[in-house]
Amino acid sequence: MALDKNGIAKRIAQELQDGYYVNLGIGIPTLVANYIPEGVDVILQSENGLLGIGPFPDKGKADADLINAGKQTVTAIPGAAFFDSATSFAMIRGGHVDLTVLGAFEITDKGDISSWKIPGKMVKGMGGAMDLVASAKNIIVATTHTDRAGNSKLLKECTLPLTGVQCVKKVVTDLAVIDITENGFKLIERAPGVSVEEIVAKTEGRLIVEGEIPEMNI
Amino acid sequence: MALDKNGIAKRIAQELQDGYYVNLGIGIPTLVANYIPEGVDVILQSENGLLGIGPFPDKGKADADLINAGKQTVTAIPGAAFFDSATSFAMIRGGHVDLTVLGAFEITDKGDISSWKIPGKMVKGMGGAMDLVASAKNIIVATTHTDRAGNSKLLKECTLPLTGVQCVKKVVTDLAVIDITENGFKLIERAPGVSVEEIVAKTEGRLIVEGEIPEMNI
Amino acid sequence: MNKIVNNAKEAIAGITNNMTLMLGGFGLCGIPENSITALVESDVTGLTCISNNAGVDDFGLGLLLQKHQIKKMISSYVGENKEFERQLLSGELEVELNPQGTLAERIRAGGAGIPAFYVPAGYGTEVAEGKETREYNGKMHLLEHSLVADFAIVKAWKGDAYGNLVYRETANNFNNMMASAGKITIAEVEEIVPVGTLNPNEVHTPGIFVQRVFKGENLEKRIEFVTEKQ
Amino acid sequence: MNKIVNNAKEAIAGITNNMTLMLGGFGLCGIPENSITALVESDVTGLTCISNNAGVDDFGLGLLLQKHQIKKMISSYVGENKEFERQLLSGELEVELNPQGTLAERIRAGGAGIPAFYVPAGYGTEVAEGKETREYNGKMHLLEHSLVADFAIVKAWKGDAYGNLVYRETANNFNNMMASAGKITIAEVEEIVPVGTLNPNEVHTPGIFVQRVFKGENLEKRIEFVTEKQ
Repeated sequence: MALDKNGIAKRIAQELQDGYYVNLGIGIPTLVANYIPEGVDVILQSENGLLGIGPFPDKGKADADLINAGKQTVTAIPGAAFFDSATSFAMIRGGHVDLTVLGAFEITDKGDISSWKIPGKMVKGMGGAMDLVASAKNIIVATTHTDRAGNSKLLKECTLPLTGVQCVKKVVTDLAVIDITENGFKLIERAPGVSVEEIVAKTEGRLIVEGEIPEMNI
Repeated sequence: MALDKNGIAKRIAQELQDGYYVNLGIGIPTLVANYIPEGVDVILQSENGLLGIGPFPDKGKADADLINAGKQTVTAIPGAAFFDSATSFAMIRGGHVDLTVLGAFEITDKGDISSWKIPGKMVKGMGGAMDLVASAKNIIVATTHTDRAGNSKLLKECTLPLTGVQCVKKVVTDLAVIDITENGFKLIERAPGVSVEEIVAKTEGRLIVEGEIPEMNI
Repeated sequence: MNKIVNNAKEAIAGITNNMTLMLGGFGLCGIPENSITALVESDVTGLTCISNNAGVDDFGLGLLLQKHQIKKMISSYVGENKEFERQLLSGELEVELNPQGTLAERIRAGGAGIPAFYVPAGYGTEVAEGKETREYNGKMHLLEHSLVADFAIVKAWKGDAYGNLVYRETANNFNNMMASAGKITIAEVEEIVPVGTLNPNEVHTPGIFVQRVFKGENLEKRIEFVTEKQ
Repeated sequence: MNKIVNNAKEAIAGITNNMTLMLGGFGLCGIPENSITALVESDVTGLTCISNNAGVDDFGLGLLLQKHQIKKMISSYVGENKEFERQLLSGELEVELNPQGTLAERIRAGGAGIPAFYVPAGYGTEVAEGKETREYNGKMHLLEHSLVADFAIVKAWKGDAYGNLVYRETANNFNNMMASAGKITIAEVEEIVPVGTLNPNEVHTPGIFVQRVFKGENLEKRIEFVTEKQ
């Protein structure tokens, strides 16, 4: 059965390693924070100037000066630090963030990503997404495998304006965990009860399937 | 009579305007701080990371963490700020410092300056001098008019390695106040009792002398 | 040295039509509220505004958009604003979108006297159109240019008469860099403190970058998305 | 997350011959004393040291020079050191002198992922030799490149187990930028404080830049020129 948003987040959380500094994008990526494995100590970076995002504030305790990159009120953990946007992107551009998780409209088998603009329809801007994908050492995309109309989001070429080229390393969808290799997408795991055939059918880009594909353990 | 170091500093202090941020180099320029005119409020910048240099500390109060760019122990005025070297040179390079006063080995009638290296003899390095001369809005050089051997330091061309080109705006020496114009040095004032003839004789670069040259009022 | 002025109206004196302004803030967090209100009341028009975001329809820069005072925006994210989207799609408003880190660095560079620098963000995308590219460390980079403004308007938590500023939490964001990149920088602060009371080790923006300081009155500090524990 | 190690010897583990190091400090102010002693004791050699200054003959980097552990210095001012001058004039030591602001910015750029940038400092001088030039705003600029190091060794006042650092007065200088530009950054601190005690608004170097923290023991904090009121 296809995973829901929380299932995708839970699987991505397994990629976290102790000591990681992690930037979580808006949407499904934000949910990853709810599933950080026991014993794994990670610090969350928010590109608007916070290292050490804490949980949402208690009722009535929201602070207008303390928000995340999605403009939601948050808290700061003990040991947090605040800084300006130039310093924040020095962290990102300088490769100091260990893992970036973000959403996407489309991903290609070369690791290209489209995530910020639907011409004539949505003109919100790229925010920090282009900086993140251009500089992160390790980028995981969290997305549904297909769009609402059932079209694959894992393509040969992006049809929408690009956010970055050849940067995504791994995709976790509601159906599968897929690595991006020199030879295209490579199926690593499938969602519980989802068949390899379904994944193949719903992946438009080149997809390598080698040997037995295990189910995710979530 | 030729001015001594303090005289030169005193004359330069007359160039300070209320509200100026000023960077004073090592040597004679440092002495300028002792002659800031009454009612003129200036803030001194030190390129090692201090805005608001105060007087030398009281006896026994020297603090190893609080030095100026000449590595002398200083104090910080109320309202001072400390910062790192990148921020310090952002102030300098970004044109936020109103006036820079520094010493020189040689100056040309085009505003070129040599101040940091005597080949085969002195290899201390340029420190912040090249950054300062390349970016200051207003640079005054404090120097003796001639070297110890009596050779002019106000030249057509520098003989020593350059610190910067076409940057010096004014020179205050033990003999004269000289502006640097498109047509070369221009004599503005002479030290009390010093003749125009002496200044002309001791200036190798092009020197414009127009009309009556007043004595400095110090 | 006293940089304190009485109010927002005095602070924005000299801002005239067709000038370029920088305005601090991320979303509605850390925006100079009183200054924006004064700009709305001033009827100044034809502005180029450099600001990470464009406010919401009825708050922040949205107020200037509604009165058509802005000719061009240089931003990274302009969602959450229907009037903005309408003016953009109709061609009334010119918009230059920058990757957020590139925008932040262009502003820092403007304040720091660095006219241009290379970054990897945007290579291979429409952001790269018309830009010089160069390979460094096996990766393609774009040459980006600095930004400066006629006036930078920032919001700080505390400020003194010398212009020293301290920000609170994530309300720093673009304010610190912008303070350095205005020919004239205006700081709207929540509290004016006597000179000498800010710890010099803890000043975020040294006063050399700031020309005018005033106390913001009746700050709303609106929250865009109040999110609390369930 | 605990980045605290026991002492300087543990902190410098992994520094091997011919590596590039950054060492914080301006003159003798804000230098990592224990770390330098540990390097002297380690007998590591062939080092390239990026440091604004080179210490004095018997303190700071002068100690590494005396033992000929340094192959090359990248600095802005190296006066006050006779052994340095001797090695330089004899050709034993390679020296690259940078304008101080350019050096500071090259280090910041290294930490911030900016491979190259333009500055006016040094145009028309021997510093410009072999460098690309370009005119911006009617003024010639040089293209300068970023610096990174295998290890950056900085000195801070307070630090915590997450690597957050606070500097004191002018002992910040090059330390803050260098902390961001080391593949591994070691912070020698005067005081280790419990996580959560540093005010997050007042952290100078956020912990993400720092990999190891240790408490410097018996710091001499030597003053180069004690100057007092007459």
